[in-house]
Amino acid sequence: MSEMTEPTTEFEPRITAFVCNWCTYTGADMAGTSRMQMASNVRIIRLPCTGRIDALFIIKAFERGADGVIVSGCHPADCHYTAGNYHARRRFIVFRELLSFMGISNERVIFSWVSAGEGAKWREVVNETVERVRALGPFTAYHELASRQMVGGAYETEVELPDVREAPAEAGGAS
Amino acid sequence: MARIGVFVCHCGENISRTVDCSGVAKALADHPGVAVSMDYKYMCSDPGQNLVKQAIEEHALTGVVVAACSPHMHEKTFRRAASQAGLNPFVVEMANVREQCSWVHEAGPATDAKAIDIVRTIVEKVKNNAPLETVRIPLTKRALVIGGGIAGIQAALDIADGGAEVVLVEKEPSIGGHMSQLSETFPTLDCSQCILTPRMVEVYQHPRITLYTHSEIEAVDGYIGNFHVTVRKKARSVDERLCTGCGDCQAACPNRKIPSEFDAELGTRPAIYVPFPQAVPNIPVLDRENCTLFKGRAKGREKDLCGKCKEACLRSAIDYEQQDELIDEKVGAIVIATGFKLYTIGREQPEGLSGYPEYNYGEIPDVISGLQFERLASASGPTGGRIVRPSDGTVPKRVVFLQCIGSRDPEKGISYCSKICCMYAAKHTMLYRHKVHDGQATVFYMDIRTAGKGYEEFVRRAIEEDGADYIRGRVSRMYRDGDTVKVVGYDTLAGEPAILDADMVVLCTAIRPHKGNKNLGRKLSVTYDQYGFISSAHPKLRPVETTTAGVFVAGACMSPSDIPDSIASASAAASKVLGMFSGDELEREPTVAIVNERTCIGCFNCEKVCPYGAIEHIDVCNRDNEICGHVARVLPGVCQGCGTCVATCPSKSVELQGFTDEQIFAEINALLTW
Amino acid sequence: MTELQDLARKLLEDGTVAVVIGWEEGRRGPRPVSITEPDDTERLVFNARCVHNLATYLDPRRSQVRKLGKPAIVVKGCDTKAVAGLLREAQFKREDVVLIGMHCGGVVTDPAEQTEVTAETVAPRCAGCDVREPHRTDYVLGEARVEPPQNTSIDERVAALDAMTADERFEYWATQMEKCVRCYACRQACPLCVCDVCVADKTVPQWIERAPHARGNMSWHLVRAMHLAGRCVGCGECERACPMDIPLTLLNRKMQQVVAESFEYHVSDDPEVVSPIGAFRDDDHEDFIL
Amino acid sequence: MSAYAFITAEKLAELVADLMESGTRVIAPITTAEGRATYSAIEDLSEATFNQGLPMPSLKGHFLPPNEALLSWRQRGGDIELKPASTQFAPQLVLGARPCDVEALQVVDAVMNWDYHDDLWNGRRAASTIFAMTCAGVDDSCFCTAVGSAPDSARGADALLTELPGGYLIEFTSEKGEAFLGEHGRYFDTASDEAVAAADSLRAETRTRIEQNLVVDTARIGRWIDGHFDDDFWPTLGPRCNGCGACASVCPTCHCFDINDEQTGVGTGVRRRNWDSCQAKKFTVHASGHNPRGDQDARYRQRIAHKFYIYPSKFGDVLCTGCGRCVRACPSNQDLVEILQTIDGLAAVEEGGAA
Repeated sequence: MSEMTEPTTEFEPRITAFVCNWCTYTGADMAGTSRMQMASNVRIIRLPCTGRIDALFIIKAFERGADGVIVSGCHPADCHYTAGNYHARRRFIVFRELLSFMGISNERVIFSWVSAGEGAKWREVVNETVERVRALGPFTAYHELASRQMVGGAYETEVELPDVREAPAEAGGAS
Repeated sequence: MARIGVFVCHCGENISRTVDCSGVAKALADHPGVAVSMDYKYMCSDPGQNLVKQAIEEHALTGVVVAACSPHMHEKTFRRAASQAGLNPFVVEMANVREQCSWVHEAGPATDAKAIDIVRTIVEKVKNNAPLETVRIPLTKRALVIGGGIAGIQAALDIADGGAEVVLVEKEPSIGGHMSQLSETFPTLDCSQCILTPRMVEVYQHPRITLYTHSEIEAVDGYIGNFHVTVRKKARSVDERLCTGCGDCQAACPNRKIPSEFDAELGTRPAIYVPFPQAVPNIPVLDRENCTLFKGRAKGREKDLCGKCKEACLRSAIDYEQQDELIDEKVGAIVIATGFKLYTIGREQPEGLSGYPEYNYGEIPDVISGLQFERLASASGPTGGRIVRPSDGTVPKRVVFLQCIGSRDPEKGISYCSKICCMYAAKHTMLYRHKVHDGQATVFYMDIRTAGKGYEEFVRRAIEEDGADYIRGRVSRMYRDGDTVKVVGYDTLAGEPAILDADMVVLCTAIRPHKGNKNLGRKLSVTYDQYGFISSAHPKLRPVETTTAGVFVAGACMSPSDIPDSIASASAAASKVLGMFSGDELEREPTVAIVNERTCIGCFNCEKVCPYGAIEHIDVCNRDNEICGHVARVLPGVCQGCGTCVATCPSKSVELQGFTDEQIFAEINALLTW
Repeated sequence: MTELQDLARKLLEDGTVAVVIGWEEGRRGPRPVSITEPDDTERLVFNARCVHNLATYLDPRRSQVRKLGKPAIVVKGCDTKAVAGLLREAQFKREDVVLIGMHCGGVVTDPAEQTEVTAETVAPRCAGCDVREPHRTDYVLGEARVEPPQNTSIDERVAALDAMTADERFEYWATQMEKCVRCYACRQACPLCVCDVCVADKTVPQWIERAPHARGNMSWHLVRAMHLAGRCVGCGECERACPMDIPLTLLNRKMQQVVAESFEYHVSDDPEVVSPIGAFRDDDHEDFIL
Repeated sequence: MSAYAFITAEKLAELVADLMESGTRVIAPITTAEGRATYSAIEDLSEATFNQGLPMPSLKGHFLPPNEALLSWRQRGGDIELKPASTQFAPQLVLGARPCDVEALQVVDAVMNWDYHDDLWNGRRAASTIFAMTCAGVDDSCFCTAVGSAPDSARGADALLTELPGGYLIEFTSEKGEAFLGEHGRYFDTASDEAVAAADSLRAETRTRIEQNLVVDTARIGRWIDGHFDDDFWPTLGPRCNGCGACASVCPTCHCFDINDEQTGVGTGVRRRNWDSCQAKKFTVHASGHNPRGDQDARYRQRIAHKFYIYPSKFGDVLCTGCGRCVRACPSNQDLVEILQTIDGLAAVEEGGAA
C-alpha cells in the first residue's frame, strides 16, 4: 500500500474473474447501472464466452498469487454461441477436481451462471466469494513454490526480486 | 514499442464522484508503454473525442484506452473516432471504470486502486492488440430453398421478388406441402387450395425460380456465400420437356388401387399419377414400386408386363429407362423449410416412441386421423367433401375428436405442444356441423390454447354457435361396439367417467419433425433438438438463423407452427437472405479464430467443439507435393468468435483475434503483478 | 514366439510393411526395436516384461520412425486403446498401420528387476483389464492367458490422497513437484502426447514457466493431466519413464475416475467410441455452479 | 601429494556437526522417505547413507541447479534496472560422493572456463570441499573404468574416503584437502598400514569387478565417430529414442542449459537458466523454423558424438564418467554400454586392432 494510506489490518483478497461478454459482463454492468454496492476486490477479465476460458488462465492466476478465481458465464441454453458454456462446464467439471486433487481448495474457485439481467446475483457472487476467500486467508503457497526445487534447492540463488506487489498502489500514490 | 494513449473520462460526475480520475490518469502516465495519459469531463462528447483524435496524431499512438463506461456503451464510438484519426479501430479498447467501478463502490483508496488496476489491465491488453481488417468473403447471390410447402413457397417467392435467383427443391412430385391437403383454414374458414394454388403457379412461372420437384439434397459443401449443393433429381420416368400434363397415361394405367398419399390413404391412385389436380408441376410421376412393369423387371422378367401408359402417351414422354440425375448448384444462402410429418398413431412407432394401441387405430376403420378428416371435408377429397364413415359410407351423427394424441405426453416420447390441434379440432367441429346439421361433435381436450389473432373467438364460435361439446379429460380406451365406437374417457371437470358412443373418432395427432431433418442437419452442420426439429441460432434473438452462417430456417421444421406463423418465418428468413445479398461481398467482424497451420497437429478437437461448423480440413503437402497430413483451418465467414476451439486446442495452435492468448496473458500479468 | 517372428518375416518379405516395431531382449529387459530386415525378425520377443506402450512410436511426428516406411506394430490389448486414441484424433489412418495383437497375461512393474507376473510384481494397470485379448488388431497371436493377480494400489493411493485435507495434498504434491527436472520423459513416453509444439515449450506467451522449480512444475503437470483427461489410456508409461519417480499415474488415474463418474466414459479400444473431449450433454452435472 | 588419515565414524559425525555449526553446508547421499537415494543437504551425519543405491540425479544439480536465477529486471519509464544474481556462496562440504560424480565436475570445469567463465559455477566450485568415497559399484551398468575413471578415483575431489570397519580411511588429494586436514586435524588419526592395505585391496577388488562390465578404447571410439557421421549405425538408435531428456538430466556431465526470461509482472521479470537436453526436438530449432538436427537419428548421434568425440577433441576428457545413470533411466532401454561396445567393435575392425 502507498505511504499515504494506512496499512489495512484485515486481509484483502485478490480475486480474478473470467467472465463472458454477453451474460455475466453485461450482468455486472447492470449491477452498476442499478448502483448495487459490492466489494471492490474482484478484477474482471472480459472474454467472448466461457468456452474461451482455458484452464491455463486459472492456473496462471493462482501461480501469480490470486487468492480466488471466479468463472462466470451464461446460464445453460442461454449461450450467445449456443454451446460454449456447455463445453466450459464440462471442462470445469474436470478441472476443479484436478485442482482439488492437487491441493488447491475448490473454495477458491467459484463457478457461476450470471445472466445479463442478474446484476443482483453478480453482487451476491462477488460479495460471497470475497467473504469466503477472506475467511480462507491468502493463497501464496503456489506462488512461493518457485523457491522450491529438490536439487540444490537450498542453493537457489536468492536474487533480490523487486516486490512489485506494492507497485500498483505505489503507482496509484496520487489517489 | 507501444505508444498507448490513456483517456480517463469523468462522465460528468458519474465516475469522478467516487474515482480520482486525474489521479488515475497520473498513475497511468508512468506505466510502461503509455505515451500520454489525460482526463476529461466528457470523453464521449465531440471535444472529448477530438482530444483522442489529436493525441493519436500528436503522439503517433499505437493504441488507445478509454477509461470510461462499459464497452457495450461506447466502444463503437471511440473506435470510429480513432478510425477517423487514422488508427485501426481494433487497437482501441474501453476500460470499464463506471459500471464496474465507480457505480458499485464508494470513494476511497480501494476504489481508486481498482480503477487503476482496470486501466492498467486494458493498457496491457491493448499493447498486444493487433490491427484487424474486416473479413470480406465473396458472395453468390442465389438461394436454395429446401422444401416446397407453404413456408418454402413463401421464402422462394419473397427472395425471387427481391431480385435474387432461387433454387427450390421439393421431395414430392408436386409443391404445395401439407397445406394443399387441407380443406378450409382457421380462423377464417377460407379454402386452403384457393389461397395456395395461385402461389404455387407463381413459383412455377417465376423467371428467377428454378424448381426441382421429386428431388432431394444429396450433398452440401462450402460455407456462407459459397455453398455447393448437389441435388438428386429422382427419376420420374416422364420426360418433363415433352409432357403436356394431358392425363392420358393416368387413365391408361391398369393398376388403380394404390392408396393415395395425398388423400391420406382414404382414396386411391394409379401407378403413374399426378398427386392432385392442381399439382405444380402438372407432370405425372411413375411410382416404380407399384408399377406392374417395374415389379416385373424387379422379379427378373425379361419381357415387360405392361407398357400401357407409354402406348397411351401421344408425345412419347414416358421413359422407363430414366435415371436419377445429379445436379450441381452454387448458392450463397440456404433456407430450410422441410415442414413436418404427423405422428403415425397405431402403427409401428419409430425412434423409441410408443403408440396408442388402446385406441385401436387401424383396427376400427372409423377411427381416423385429423388429416384424414381434412380430406373427407375437402371438396377435392375422395368423397367430394361429403363427410361419411370409411367403414360403410354412412354419415356419422356423433363424431368425437381427441386432442393431444402424442403431444404433451412424455410417456409417448413427445413433451411439446403441437400448437395447431386445438384450432383445427375446433375448425373440424364447425366444418362437420356445417355439413351435418344434426350431428354432434364432442372434443376431449387437455387445455384449449388459442393464442393468435381471432383464435379464441373462433373456438368460442365452435362451442357457442356450432354446438361443439368440449370435455376436459383424456380417453383411456376405445373399442368397437357393434356399429359404433365406444369411447371411454374421464371428464376431469365433472369428476366422473365420460363414456360416449361415437360413429366416428378423429385423432388430432402430434406434429413431428421429418426423419430426414437430422441427416440434413448433419449435411449443413445445423443443429437440431432432441426431437429432430431444426434449432435456431438463438431462440429469441435469431429465430430464423441457424448455427451455420448463411443457413436459415422457416416453417414447421423448427417447431410446430400454423400457416400464418410459417409464412411469417418464411418471410423473415427471406428478408435475412435478401439482407445478406444486399452487398457484393459479405463483411464479417474480424474477431474470428485463426489456426497456426505450422503447429496444428490435425487432431480436430476444435472441429468437435465448434458450434458453427467453421473448421475445415486442409491438406499439408511435403516438398514433393505429396499430401502428408491434415490441419485445421477456420472459415472466417462462418466463425462467430466464441473461442471455444482456442481453449480446446492442446497445442495452442488456434488464436481468437481480439482475445488472443497474449492479450489475456498480459491482462493476468497486469492484474497479478509481483 | 516363432509365430510372431514368422508373421513379422512374412509381412516384411511380402512388402506389406517396411518395418516391424516390437520388442527385443536387451541387457535390462526387453526393449523397443524397429526391424526392417526379414532376417532380424528372430530378435522379436514377447513376454511379461514387455511393458512399453509401443503405440507411442506411431506418433506421425517421429520422423525417424516414419521414414522407415509403413509400420507393423506389436501391441498388447491395452496398447490398442492408445492406437484408438490416435485414430480418434486423426493422427493416421487405420490402414496405414498393421497391428499385431498379443494375448497378454499381464506385465510386471519393473522389467529391469522382475521377470514373472506375481501378486507382488504385476503392474497396477493390469487390474481390471478388459483387453487381454486384443479386439481390433489385424492379427492376434499367442495363447489366451489366465488373468493375472490384481494390483489395486493406484486406487488405494488415490483414495489416500483424497482423504487428506487440501493443504496436506498441496504439500504432498509440492514435494513431488520439487523433484521434477522437466526432462519431459513423461510427455515423450506418452502415446497421446503428440503435439508438435507442446504448450510447455511455448514462450509467447509463457503459460507454463520453463523453469523446473516446483511452481513451474506444478503448472506443467496440471496442464498435462488436463490435456490427458478423457484421453489417457492408463498405460502408466509417464510414471515409468520418470527418472525422479514422481507418481504421475495418480493424477491421470484421478482424472479417469472423474471422467468415468461425470460422463460415464471409459477409455475404449474402439476409435468410434466418442471421447468426452469436445462433447457435452445438456444435463452434465453442475452442482458446483452457483 | 597424498596424505592418509583415518577417521572414526563418531569423529566424522562430530566433524560434520562442528562444520555445520560454523556455517558450512554439508551435502551427502541420503535415502528419502520414499526410499530413493539422492544427494541432499543434511543436518546430521546419521542421515547420510553412503554407498546405498545410486543417487538420482547426479551431484551436478548442486553446482548447476536445474533452474537458477541469473538476474531480475525492472522497467521504469524508459529505464531498465538489472540486478544480477550473487556469485558469492557459503562454504559447503560434499561428503561421500561417488567418484564418477566428482570426476564429472572436473570434466565440466573445462567448458565452464573456456571462452566464458561461468561465475555461478565457479563460485559454487570455489565454495565447495569435496570428499569422494570409494564406490562399491552398483550393477552391471557401471562402466567408469572403461572411460578412464575408476570407483576409487579421486580426480576432482579434495579427499577420498574408503569405508573400513570402525571408520574411514581418508586420503587427501588436493591442496584444499590438505589445508582442510591442517585445519581440522584434531578429528583425524594417523592411518595404520593395515588400514591402507585393507583399503587398497578393497579398491582393487571393486575396480576389477567393474572392469568386467565393459572394456573399450575411447580414443578409438572417438576416431570412429569422426569418420562416420553418416554411418548406418546411427539410424539403428534414433527410432528407439523417445527424445526426452531423462538421460541428460541424470547425467553428471551433461551441462546444457536454456536461458529463459519469465515475466513476473508489468515490466518486471527474472532471467533463469534451466537444464536442457540435446535430445529435445526444440533444442536446435532456428528462429526460421529450420532444425538442423531434424530427427532423433541426428539427435542421438549428437549425444554420442559430443561425449566421445567433440568434447574430448576440445578438452581432452570424454564427457562421460561411466556412472551408467542414462542406461538405468532410459524409458526405452537405450544402452550406452552396448553402444560403446558396438562402436569399439566397428572401430577395431576398421583399424585392424583387437576388439
